[in-house]
Amino acid sequence: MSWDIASLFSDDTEADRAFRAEVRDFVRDNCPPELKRHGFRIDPPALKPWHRRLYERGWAAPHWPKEYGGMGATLTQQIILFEEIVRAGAPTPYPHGLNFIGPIIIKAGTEEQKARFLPSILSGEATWCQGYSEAGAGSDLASLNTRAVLDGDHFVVNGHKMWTTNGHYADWMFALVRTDPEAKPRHAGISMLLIDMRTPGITVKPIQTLKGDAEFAEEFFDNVRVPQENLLGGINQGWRIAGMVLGGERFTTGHPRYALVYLNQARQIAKETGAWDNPTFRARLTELEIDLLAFLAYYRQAAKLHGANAAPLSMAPVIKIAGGGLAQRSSELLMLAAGGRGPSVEDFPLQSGPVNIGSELFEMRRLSIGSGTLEINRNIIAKRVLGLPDE
Amino acid sequence: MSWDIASLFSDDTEADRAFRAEVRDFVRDNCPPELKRHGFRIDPPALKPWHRRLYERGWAAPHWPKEYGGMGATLTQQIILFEEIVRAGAPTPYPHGLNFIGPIIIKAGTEEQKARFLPSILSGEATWCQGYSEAGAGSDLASLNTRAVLDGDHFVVNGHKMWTTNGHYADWMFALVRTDPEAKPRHAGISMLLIDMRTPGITVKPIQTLKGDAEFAEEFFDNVRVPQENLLGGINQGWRIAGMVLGGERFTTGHPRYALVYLNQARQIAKETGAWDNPTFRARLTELEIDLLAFLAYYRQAAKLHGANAAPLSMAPVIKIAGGGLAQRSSELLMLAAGGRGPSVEDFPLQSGPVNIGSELFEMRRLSIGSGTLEINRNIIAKRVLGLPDE
Amino acid sequence: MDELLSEDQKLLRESAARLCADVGGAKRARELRDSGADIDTEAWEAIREAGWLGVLVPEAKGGAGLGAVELYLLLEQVGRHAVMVPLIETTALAWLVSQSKDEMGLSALLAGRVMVPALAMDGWDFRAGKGAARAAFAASAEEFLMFTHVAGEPALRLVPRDDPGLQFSVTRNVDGSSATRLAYAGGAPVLVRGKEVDAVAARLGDLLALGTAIELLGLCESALAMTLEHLKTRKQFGHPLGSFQALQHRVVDGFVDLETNRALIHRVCVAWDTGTYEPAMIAAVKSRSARIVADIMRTSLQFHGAIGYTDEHDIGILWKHSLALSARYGNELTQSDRFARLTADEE
Amino acid sequence: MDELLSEDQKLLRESAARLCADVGGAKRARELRDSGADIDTEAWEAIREAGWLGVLVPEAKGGAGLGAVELYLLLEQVGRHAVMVPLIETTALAWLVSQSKDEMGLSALLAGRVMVPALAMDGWDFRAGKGAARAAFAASAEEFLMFTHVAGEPALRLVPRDDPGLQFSVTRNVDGSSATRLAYAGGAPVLVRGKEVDAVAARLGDLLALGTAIELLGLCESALAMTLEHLKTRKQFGHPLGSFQALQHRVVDGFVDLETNRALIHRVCVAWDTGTYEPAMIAAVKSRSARIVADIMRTSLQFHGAIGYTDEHDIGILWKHSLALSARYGNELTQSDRFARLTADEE
Repeated sequence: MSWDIASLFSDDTEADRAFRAEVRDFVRDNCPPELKRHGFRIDPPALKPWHRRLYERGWAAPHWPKEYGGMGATLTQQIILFEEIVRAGAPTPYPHGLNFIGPIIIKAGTEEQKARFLPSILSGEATWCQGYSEAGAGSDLASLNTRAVLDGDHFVVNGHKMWTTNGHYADWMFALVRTDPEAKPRHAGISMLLIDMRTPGITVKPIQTLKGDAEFAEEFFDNVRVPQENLLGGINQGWRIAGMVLGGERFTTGHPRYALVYLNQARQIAKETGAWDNPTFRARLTELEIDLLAFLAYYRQAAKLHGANAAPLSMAPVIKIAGGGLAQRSSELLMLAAGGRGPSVEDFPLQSGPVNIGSELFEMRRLSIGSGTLEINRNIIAKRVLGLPDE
Repeated sequence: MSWDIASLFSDDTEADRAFRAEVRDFVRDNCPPELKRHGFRIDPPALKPWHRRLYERGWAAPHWPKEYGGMGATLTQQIILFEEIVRAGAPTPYPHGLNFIGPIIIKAGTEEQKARFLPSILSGEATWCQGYSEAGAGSDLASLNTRAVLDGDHFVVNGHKMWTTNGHYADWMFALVRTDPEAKPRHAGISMLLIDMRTPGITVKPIQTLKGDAEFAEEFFDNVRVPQENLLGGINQGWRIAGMVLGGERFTTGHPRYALVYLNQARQIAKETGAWDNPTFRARLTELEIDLLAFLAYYRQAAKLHGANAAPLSMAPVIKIAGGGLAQRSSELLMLAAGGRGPSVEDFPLQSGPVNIGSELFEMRRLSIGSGTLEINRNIIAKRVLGLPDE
Repeated sequence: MDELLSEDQKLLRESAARLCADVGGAKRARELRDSGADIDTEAWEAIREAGWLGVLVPEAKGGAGLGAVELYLLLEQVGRHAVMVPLIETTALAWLVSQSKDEMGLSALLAGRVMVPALAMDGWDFRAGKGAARAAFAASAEEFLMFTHVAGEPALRLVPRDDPGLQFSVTRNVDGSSATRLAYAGGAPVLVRGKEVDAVAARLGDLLALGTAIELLGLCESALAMTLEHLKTRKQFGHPLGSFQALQHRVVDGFVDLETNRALIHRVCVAWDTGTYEPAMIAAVKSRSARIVADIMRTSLQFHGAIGYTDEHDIGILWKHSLALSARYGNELTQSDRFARLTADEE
Repeated sequence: MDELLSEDQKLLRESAARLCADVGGAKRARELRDSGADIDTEAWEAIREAGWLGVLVPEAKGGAGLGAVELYLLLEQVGRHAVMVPLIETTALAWLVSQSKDEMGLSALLAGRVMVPALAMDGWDFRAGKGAARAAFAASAEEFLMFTHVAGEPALRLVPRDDPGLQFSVTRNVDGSSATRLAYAGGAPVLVRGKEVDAVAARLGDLLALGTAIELLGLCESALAMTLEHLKTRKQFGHPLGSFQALQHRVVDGFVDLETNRALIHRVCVAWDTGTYEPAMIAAVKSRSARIVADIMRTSLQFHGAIGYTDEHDIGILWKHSLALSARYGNELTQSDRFARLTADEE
């Protein structure tokens, strides 16, 4: 890998470069070798020691304010940190605690809630999951049916959550629940509860994914009693609260890392299988690399704009649509480049480390269905950015 | 041009081969050389001598029954005739008289109408145009506004027709007009009139197309008096009558001739410009040729099924979607293959004859907007073939 | 399409559909994958009993004396119901050996013995591999057809699984099928030898690629039907998913690709039967089948949403099976390049 | 994007937008095409007066001393309003000569004299042509910059239009622009000579390709705006066209391509200004710009329906102009191949 497409667009300052070198050394010396592997999903328990090392170094929550134990880092620093972890093939901590609920608690939580929840999120001691989706409420989240009824000083929760990443490993769930069934519009009757997953009445069932591992779970709630002090941000405020993290805290999830890794791997594989001399392969590789270059430029520009609080409404959906498509198409090219070996369950050994082509291909399907499908993101741009009419 | 993709799928019988040879010789000896040029639009007057030769040979209307002067040919014979004319770079007669209104008159006309109109359609003496579209009624034809009111033994026509191919050359127009403005559904109030274009009150204005020639015209009708005997097929029967030619008489318009010609030309051009060694060019050429092979197979199968009156509902839209897209993408590849010379207004000289790349590219846009847009054809398949629900 | 088939052919298709619906299906394919078997022995037994294995073998030699069109009608259903059986391998080999003088192995093949051809790595070609080759169904195969050399001459050999000269270790694909590298140095019986081998091997490779493309065709039909069903029943924002026009048009594009591909496949089978086929046609068929199944699966998975990301849903195992079939006997890249070379028309 | 620009840059863009809206527009481009001129002399005069021609020339040498980002802001508006002027040719040449010692031709360039570079046939490269080259704006050019050899050494020359050694006949493009083959055998003044020529010529070719891509960016914005307007106003089956989801999603894909391309172009301009650009970036920019303008025009034309097929409608002249710009200084194929070669990383 002597040609590095990302380097075409590196615009690090002197300070950035120093920080990058520092991170690189740290990752090299501190990440357990068995975790260093591109694109390999690691279950939360196995990830804990590495999270702990980052925490001890003060880098677990680069985007949190310093008063809560964060780095208070600039977005550029956050991206550098992320990039160097990814470049080494090391995993990043799961975002549900650090990136999703953590920032919400910081913004909307009571002092008690902050004191109670933030430290264990930061240190990685507590594993969190996000209880939003339901069987009948995927893209159309506002139609969720899990009910919470106040009974004395407890909410009684009944219902069924699904597609919960790490639901079967989680100590805590931040859940959107319906507290006013009559509210119009429907999302005005939703609250956010922080639920201890060991509360009686919760049944958790892992869901096996295409990749063959249990990344998700579903949870059944049968008269689960949640103390009133675990309500976050006031009754029927759940929708507003959840919207707080749709911006920059999720920024790194749109990073073009997948396409970067896959296209590099596709080059290596193609040279081994002979696909390198195939015009169709070369044509697709070239087109994807050119698109990646454009996306890299967009992503870095978006990061700067976000850092200046000037990101346009279209930014998140554009990243989702362009970046997701790029990653998926790149993983498909991996499969093609490998020829008859593509569908094998075995790893394809490469100089940059082994790659399990099937797993990567399967994993990438997530990008166009999770956190707003491709279609939903297109609708947002059509209606809210381009002003096209409803029917 | 030693490799001929179409030959891969020739399944001529002995008799077919003999007929093919006969047609080939005839076209070679009888078509005026100045008309022999792939993809070059020729105005109706210039085409008349060639139409006349075909008429004299008995081949002007292969699909008409013999009793009306047609060949009564099988669909295979029709396709062979068409293919050999196209292969020589010769033009085919315009379809508006022979393929569109002729068969309708045969099916729905009175004996007087047959005797009056068919002979001059057959000989090419009379040029016809189709007066369907209006400024506000393109894809949504049933919303047409041109009115015809019976006044004694004449209809008085007022309105405005548009996008009329050869409107400014036509002797006659077959027009859809509104005779019952109150009818529900709207298409139940439409009749078909045969209108002499020299009737007072008609103003014709040519419309310049992207290609730079006036292929279309618009017509303004100001109290135009049309004798009652020029009503075809009964009052308010226009919609039903018009539907009679949506099948096989239009079959040749879906023939993969454009893609066949363009991909062959693209090969020749690419070898001259060096694009032949460009992986992206080769990848696109290969993909298009493979798609063309599939479309050729579909088209021939469809022809057989149509000949056996067993064509499925999806046939016409599939031909339109697959064939139109193929022709457009092939014309785009011509432009790319020619590099810096692509956008020139001058012809690109080739062994198989000169090609005007811009004109071909522009001309192909018609395929996805005329006689039902691409979107309309997709809707037909979605709802009527696949049974997907309305909103 | 129906009108292009004879009454006998229609009956054959119906019975094939019934048989495959009985023994196959996505659920069964998933069970099989989890069990570690690469052949569904029950289905294989039913297929043998139905007499499909000799479809291309002359009646005088114990076969059905039918052609590629009939083989197409069978394989389409095998693909549609994701039946995990070496049908194309067996019928193609039986066809091959039925044409040789001594018909070595024919009766065993017709009796359902699993004998699979080992083709060059990643290609369609028997010759390109430097001693190494790849075979499907290697976990269950009892014999392998291998391209070797004898005294400088090419020779096709039937190599028993336990031949000490055979080196291989079975590897698995994501759908549970096997795709295994083999190398051979030994003296197993020679089936064909000399110049003839090249021609025979090329036709055999073509037939295998064609048959695999037909399985993909059936698989596409299945995926499209599953997706249409989902779009008609699943609701979002108060409307059935299938009422959204953007989704409709993408399914329509898949349908159009499928219909044109069906015509192509049918036409190439006719060409095979009439002795007018050309290798470029096969390259086109296999390349295009692999391309459109990828497009259709992309659409199908997308429209299934989260449920399509679970191992439990049938669309996933179809996808995985499509990946294995697409890569087998030359994937999209290999076959499109082969098409380009066969039609390059260089001066 | 705005936040990435300085106040000065924003002002510059606003004034560029005003000027181009005044002098340009699709209707004006069509008139010009019909008149047979390939340069809009009125617009050219306004641009000269506004001081744009020296945008890349140091202040000390009579220019504005600005950079590629400012050039981008100007050219985007030129493309958006389809202004037919040799702005990138003139600014690029002025930049080139302002770096040479004797600054030959600089004052003439800044005064609006039309001097255009003749690049190798169909490529971006000055060197590949065997004496033959192609130049834009040849119908109006007063001088041509040509790549020649002097005593075995490469030499860039400024060749006056009436030089008897110059062979050419002007040919027209579909948008009325000219693209003319030239060959030269004569002794016109040498601008740069020796080894340096290769480096200079490569950078000049890159700048021309970049500038033309920027014009395409502006043209895409225009086509998309025109299409959105049409979708919002035109009704079909009782609904505005733009309410149909299948149409919405296709326009969105065009918008996404455009936004990412804008970022790429901006970023490459920054790289040019900071001396960190690499030729592969330019190849990517030009190839991708040509590709996405083709996609966006396909959508735009389709959604305009029959009216978009007339010469009278503005979308048509935009399309034709996009074809000429896409082919100029290396089309999609040429530039994507160049990108592939520059990044091939062969052992």
